[in-house]
Amino acid sequence: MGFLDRFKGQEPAWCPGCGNFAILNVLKRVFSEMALEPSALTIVSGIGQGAKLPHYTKCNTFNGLHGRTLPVATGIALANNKTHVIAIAGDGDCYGEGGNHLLHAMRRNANLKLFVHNNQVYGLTKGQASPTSVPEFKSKTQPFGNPSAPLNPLALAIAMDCSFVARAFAGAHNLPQLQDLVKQALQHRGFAMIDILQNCVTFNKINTFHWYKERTYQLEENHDPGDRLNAFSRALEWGEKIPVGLFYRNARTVMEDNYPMLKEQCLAEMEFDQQKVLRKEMASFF
Amino acid sequence: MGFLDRFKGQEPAWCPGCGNFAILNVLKRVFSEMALEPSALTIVSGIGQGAKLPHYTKCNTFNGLHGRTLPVATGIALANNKTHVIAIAGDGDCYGEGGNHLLHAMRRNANLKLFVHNNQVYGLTKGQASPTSVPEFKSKTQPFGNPSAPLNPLALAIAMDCSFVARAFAGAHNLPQLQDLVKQALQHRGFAMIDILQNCVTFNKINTFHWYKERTYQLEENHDPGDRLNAFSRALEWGEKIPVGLFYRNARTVMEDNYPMLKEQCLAEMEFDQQKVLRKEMASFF
Amino acid sequence: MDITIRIGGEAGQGLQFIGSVLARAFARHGLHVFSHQDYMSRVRGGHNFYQIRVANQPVRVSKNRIDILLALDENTINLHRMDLSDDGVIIYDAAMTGREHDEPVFLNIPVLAMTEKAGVTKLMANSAAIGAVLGGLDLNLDLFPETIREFLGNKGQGVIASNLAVAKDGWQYARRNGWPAALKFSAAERKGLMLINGSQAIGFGALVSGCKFLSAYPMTPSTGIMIYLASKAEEYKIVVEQAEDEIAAINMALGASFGGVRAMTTTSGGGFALMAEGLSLGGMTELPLVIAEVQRPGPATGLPTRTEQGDLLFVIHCGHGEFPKVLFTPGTPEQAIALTNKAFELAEKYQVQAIIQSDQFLADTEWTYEEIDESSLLYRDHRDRSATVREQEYKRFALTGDGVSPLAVPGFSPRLVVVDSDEHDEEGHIIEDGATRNKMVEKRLLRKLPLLRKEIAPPEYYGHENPKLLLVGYGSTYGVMREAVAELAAGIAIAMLHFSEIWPFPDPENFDFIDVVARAGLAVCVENNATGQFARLIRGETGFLFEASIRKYDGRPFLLEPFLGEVHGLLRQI
Amino acid sequence: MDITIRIGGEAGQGLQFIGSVLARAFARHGLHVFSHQDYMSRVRGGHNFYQIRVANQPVRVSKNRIDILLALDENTINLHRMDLSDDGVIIYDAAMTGREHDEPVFLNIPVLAMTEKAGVTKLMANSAAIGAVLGGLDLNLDLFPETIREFLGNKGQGVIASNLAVAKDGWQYARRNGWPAALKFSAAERKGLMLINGSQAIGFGALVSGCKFLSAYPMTPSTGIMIYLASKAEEYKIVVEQAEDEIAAINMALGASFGGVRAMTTTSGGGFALMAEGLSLGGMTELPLVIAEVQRPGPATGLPTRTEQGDLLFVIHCGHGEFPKVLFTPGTPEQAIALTNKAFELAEKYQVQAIIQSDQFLADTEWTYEEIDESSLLYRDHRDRSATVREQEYKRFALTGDGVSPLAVPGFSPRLVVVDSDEHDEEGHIIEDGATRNKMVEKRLLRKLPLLRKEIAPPEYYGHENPKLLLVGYGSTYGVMREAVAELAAGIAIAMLHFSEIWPFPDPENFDFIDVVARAGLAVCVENNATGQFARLIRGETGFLFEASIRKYDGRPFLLEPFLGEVHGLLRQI
Ligand SMILES: Cc1ncc(C[n+]2csc(CCOP(=O)(O)OP(=O)(O)O)c2C)c(N)n1
Ligand SMILES: Cc1ncc(C[n+]2csc(CCOP(=O)(O)OP(=O)(O)O)c2C)c(N)n1
Ligand code: SF4
Ligand code: SF4
Ligand SMILES: [Mg+2]
Ligand SMILES: [Mg+2]
Repeated sequence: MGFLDRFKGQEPAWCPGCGNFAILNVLKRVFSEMALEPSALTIVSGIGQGAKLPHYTKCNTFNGLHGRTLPVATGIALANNKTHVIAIAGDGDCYGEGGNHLLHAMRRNANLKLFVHNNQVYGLTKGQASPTSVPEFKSKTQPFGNPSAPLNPLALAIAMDCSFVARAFAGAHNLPQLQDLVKQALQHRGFAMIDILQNCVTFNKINTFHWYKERTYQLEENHDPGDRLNAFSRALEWGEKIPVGLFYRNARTVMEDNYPMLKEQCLAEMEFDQQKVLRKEMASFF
Repeated sequence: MGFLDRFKGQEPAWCPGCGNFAILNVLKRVFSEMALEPSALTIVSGIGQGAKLPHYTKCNTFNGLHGRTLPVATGIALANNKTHVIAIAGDGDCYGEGGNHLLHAMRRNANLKLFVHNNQVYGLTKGQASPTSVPEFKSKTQPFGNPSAPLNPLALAIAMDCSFVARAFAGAHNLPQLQDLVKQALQHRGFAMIDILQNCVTFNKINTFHWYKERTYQLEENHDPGDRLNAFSRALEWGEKIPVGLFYRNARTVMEDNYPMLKEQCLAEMEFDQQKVLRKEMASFF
Repeated sequence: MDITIRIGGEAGQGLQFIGSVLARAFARHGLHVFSHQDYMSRVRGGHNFYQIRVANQPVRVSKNRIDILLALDENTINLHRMDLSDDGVIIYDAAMTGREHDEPVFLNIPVLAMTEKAGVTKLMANSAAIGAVLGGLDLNLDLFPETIREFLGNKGQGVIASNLAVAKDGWQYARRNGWPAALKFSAAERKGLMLINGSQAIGFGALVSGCKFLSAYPMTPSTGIMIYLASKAEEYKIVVEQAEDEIAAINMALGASFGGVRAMTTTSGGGFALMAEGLSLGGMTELPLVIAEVQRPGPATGLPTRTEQGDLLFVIHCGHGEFPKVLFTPGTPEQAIALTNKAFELAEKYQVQAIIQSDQFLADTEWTYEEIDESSLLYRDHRDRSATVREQEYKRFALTGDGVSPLAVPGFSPRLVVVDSDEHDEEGHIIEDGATRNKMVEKRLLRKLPLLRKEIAPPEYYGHENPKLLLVGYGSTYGVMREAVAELAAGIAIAMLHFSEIWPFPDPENFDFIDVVARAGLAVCVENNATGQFARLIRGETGFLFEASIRKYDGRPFLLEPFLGEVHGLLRQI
Repeated sequence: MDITIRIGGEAGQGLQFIGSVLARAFARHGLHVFSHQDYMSRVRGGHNFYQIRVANQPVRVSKNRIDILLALDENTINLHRMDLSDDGVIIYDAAMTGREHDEPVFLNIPVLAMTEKAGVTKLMANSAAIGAVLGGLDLNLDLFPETIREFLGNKGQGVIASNLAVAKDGWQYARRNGWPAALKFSAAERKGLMLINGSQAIGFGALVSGCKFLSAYPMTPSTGIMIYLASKAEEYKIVVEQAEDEIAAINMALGASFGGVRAMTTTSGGGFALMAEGLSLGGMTELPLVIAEVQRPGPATGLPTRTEQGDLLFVIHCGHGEFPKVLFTPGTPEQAIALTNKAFELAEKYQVQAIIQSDQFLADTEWTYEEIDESSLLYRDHRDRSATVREQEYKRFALTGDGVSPLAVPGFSPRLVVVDSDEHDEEGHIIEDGATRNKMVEKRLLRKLPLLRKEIAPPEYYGHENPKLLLVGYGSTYGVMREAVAELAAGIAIAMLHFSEIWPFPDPENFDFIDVVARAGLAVCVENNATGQFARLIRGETGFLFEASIRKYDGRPFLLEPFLGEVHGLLRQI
């Protein structure tokens, strides 16, 4: 049975030509290449177009609130280590509504992966500016263009010392590279972020498929993801040329390891003996 | 009448020896050196020890909710440009509860100043870890130390291309320099952030006055605040030696300038002619 | 004449365009319109429809029975055919739907072919369809160009001309090819009518109330208000700022209000939930603020593009601690304009937060009016902007008889404006003693409450004085209750009681509506939710316990016929 | 014997230490204790006090009249002297307060001198003071060392010894220097009692209910629960994670619950407001969650370290859209333990959110018990952890008769657990059709409601069967109502009705408490707020309208004597 069947989900409600299809296919391919069972995957998402993804494949799913993907994923990772925990978010979801959680998820470095479907626009709500929209992006709610400067997710992640920081473009020629990054992320122990440039054919007429295609290029073979400063300088490249690939990686302690009680077993596996607790703790109040 | 009288407020409720006293005095001094009237100042703060500051001087004051300092300040700046708008926040206030607002305030670059009283602890709530607490910081809620890596506010601000990024230490030998930075910030048009290291004598027994005193040193005379990459690398210095001073500055467009309607007058000054609006707009529905 | 047109197809096929142009055209022809929309939370594909009821007399609700089905795909025909009236017609283009139908009810109009013939883009087929409907209904195309210009914006003359060309083609085709004679409007001279939907009404209400600042985070179905004000921002000098989240939105708006301008924020249930703490901050700082909460079915994300009245009790009781607030629940665009204006007036007069609660149904329904009464629309600047006062002469929270303290604007005078989220003294500085706390609670809450209550108008009564059946409701159920009463009045003694000013709960002093409800043969509480929140509110405020109710919680609005069915069911029980 | 001790001074002088050690020592001596705390939102300076009522019989409320005033500064003497009973005594150290008093009520105990003599740090003067009080009351120091060890923790033998030394010194001094004879306890043999405060009770309740995960953001007065569980985290393998904000706190807890463990979050009103959207998410995903909301006076920041019952209606109606929830309002630590356990049981059994509402007063008051009934404390794992089931055999939201669908744990079997904040089908995938929506609303809401209501115990009744005066209240007013009834029972027919299980509102089926209230000569609604929220709730749920109420909203708890005064006032009116 091919991966497309094993990981077949609901019929996607995306627009024809949407970059999300490519991302969905890459994920399915990686899952099957890694021979993962659907039950060994938990995908957490928020609200947005990209966030519908878990319904379009097969996995444990927590499709939560707009912007709250990461706290939910963190709670799952701390309670239950039996599955790969993947967070799927949009640029509005994760850099807008959920910005604070992103900062602190990077600090925690829990063992979960964040894939951001960054189309530089609010797709589901019909085309308002997102935190990554360019200044000249005009919309019904931004008639004068985006009054705020676009956020640079990679520079931010590197500044936060995120333990795995990558960018990809969900475009034909780039898919093998996206696939490779997703696999590396899943194999990385700790918090991994991939900012995935994804075209929105309906609402983003500036950063189109071709706009990305013309600009994106692969980081050099010899780029050293261990060099934080250099990674930061490469993260600042955005314009005529946009580098994609693994910018930065480190081996920081994973949050779960800072909790002594998580050493042997995950919380969800633990037995609970009420009598034992009662006997000892009731006495402590006397 | 000396500045201490002109800007005298309520009796501070801080602990004797708290670093907040130094910050308060520096602000009063700058206000009077700049010959500002209390009514020409608006200080917005959240909830925390540092956030009590506006009550301890004389100024227009919006002492709002924990973590919500920056949106309030932004609303004031957009509505009314008749006063200097200063936001006072704690490290928990601004990097914890209010982290998302910090990101987006930096993107907006509205004309307001943020002074963070960073004591690397939650003071008012009696000593829990803050986003800047060191890993070995233990407390009643962090019995195993801080499980999350400390946040580096300067690296973050530089990654967000914040238009004025500085660090100071509220310690005796450093006060002239803090004073100078505060003055520069008030003269800078745009969003300025000063992360002020402030000792908490009661709850932070690790990062004490002397801990800061021994480590902080002034950035070199020839440090170029225009060099973003270099500023970032200096921001990563934290340990035996901690640089203080103006790390980074740029001349990005100020948000107010992206709003055509704010060119001549501020909103609060505008007249409103209901009849005019009624006549024209009612017709537009026919 | 009273004709219902349903336009169905996939998201992205342009039925929004067809529907709005038709509704606008009808209004300009002086015909009354009621339209509503049913769409999925997706941008392309799926199935959406736009329904327009057009008549010679005012109409206030949608019907289930349709006379004209304009099908942009085969799916639409399958889904909606059963709702077609006996002398109805199904308009489609076999080239578009991919299937030919030869039963008499079908009218195949080759709109795609028309665009080819005219050598214009396929998109313009929608204009041909519009032309066909207008032609069939015997309405001319004189107003067509200026109407589509509004929707196509700065597309230039050429585009307008081509659209007009294909529209003419469709117009003639429909007239020549057996359009049902029953579905025509007499060519009488009529005065053009005003057409407005619920979102525009709240936006317009804010505009004419001097709103200068809107900070909001986009959320369906509230975004329309933000879009309306953004479209007026440059001309009327309004700042419309998209916040990073709803918490920022309400805190920014409070900042702007502190700064001295009339401010507003808009959202739906989930976003409103995030504003709960900010609401409480507004209560403590006594800053005027207007909030529009446009409901959709919950809990959580629920059904993002559909309708429900599920947030009533949440909104009334929202915010920790105790502070006064105002809640309005308009049932029509006309009420929405007046109540948004009243919200701004009361918010500033009493320095409280005034909330306008709407829902997706009201937000998207278009209504027509001959005119709207402007006389009731107030604008009084209650802020103290005087520049002359001395610093010592001002206390932000001065204890006054009515609990309202002068609200000065920072930077306009030597006065210092100090507000604090902590309990505070008259100057606005933190305090902890019980005596001052008591004074402040009395000032900000206990003194203002009765005054606010006096400002609240009683519910609207319509129908028989001694009704055998009384429909009681609030908000967007206005239209269906009103038409049900009109519809059944001939047969039985029926009436309706509609609440659009709901909190503080109206004082029965002038109009004893409680007695009215108690005296009615059977009082029926009508709500678009599952738990009967309004009935619970009424019991809490009046002690009256409803014995009967009509509820709906499938995310859809009440339609006339099924609603009449429920009423008849209840009548049989009496 | 019934003695009230008030210890006053500045924040940071150590009255917390003195108070808690004394309370603990009394309990160990088999004496009943009731203590409460009054402190400012600052870390040093200002004025705080810690009040302990110690008696031979159970005590449940604080008094206004005090017998022993232990003054750490002169300010304390000025502020509290007027509350001293006739045969009371004021203990102080002139060297500390800086002023000598020679009136007979003063007893100057040179605790600072004692530390000097012993050559130990001034801090230990507090132990000398503790010793003095114990000595004066005729209680030995046998239990002193182990008691202070708990508070001084791993400070080592030396420190304990020195503290004991100065304590002995104080002990003797008080006995030798004219301690009032009236203020002594008989040397009877007594069994040690359990001492516990409201925060510990909720924390302990969670611990014995198998809570494995707590995510919270610190907020006074809720932080004590987090601290209690953090102190047990390592031993009982609980993850206590400080979230970046309250939104993260509730979403993390829901994530952990989805992950398969019993989870909890704790906060106060402002933080709870931020959780409103998450609450609604819990409602839609049907995930078990327990929330402790510990109230303080609002609105906004209000009085952060003080007490109020101002969030009742907000919490009951919190969250957009409609979903079931449970609300408990314990009045004592004993109830708090039992109800926290019941909250975990019901949350998991019905897959809903159960909220325990407390307040600063209950959180900080210490009570003593001879023992607490363990038999009622349940632990049933309602999750389906079976590993054998096949993928096809599971639907997260299977439509069942009682509306409760099996809750599987992800990764434990081939089953896929799918939850969605959007409306969904049985498998958990997004849907938009009305029919499925109706089924899901009926499953998750309408079917569960009556079952939940059956689980709710009726209110507790205490006092005369046919009361002339009936006190009705909920939550932390338990103690004051209960003692008022005891006090006045001799004089008049009086009783109390206390609600600790409040939502869903109890069914009067088994115990017709509505009739009880209606039949009472005068029913008085007692609440620690300004607007009478509980009275409004009662009217909404039962139709009963209270004619009399006792309310308090200055941020302080009810004290016995002033409360009795209010009751007498009402009696005169009858
Ligand atoms: C609390 C809340 N606020 C607002 C919304 C409305 N909303 C849904 S998706 C979305 C933004 C979508 O943009 P993005 O996250 O970039 O996802 P995309 O659709 O572009 O993939 C918004 C504002 C919501 N569902 N919840
Ligand atoms: C919504 C909300 N959550 C929590 C709190 C409780 N609280 C008050 S101040 C504070 C943190 C104080 O730390 P910081 O911001 O660093 O200020 P500091 O006291 O250290 O100066 C917290 C958690 C609150 N007031 N509001
Ligand atoms: S709107 Fe944009 S992001 Fe959404 S589905 Fe369509 S193309 Fe994709
Ligand atoms: S607790 Fe720390 S921060 Fe707060 S006043 Fe005391 S010393 Fe300053
Ligand atoms: Mg997007
Ligand atoms: Mg701090």
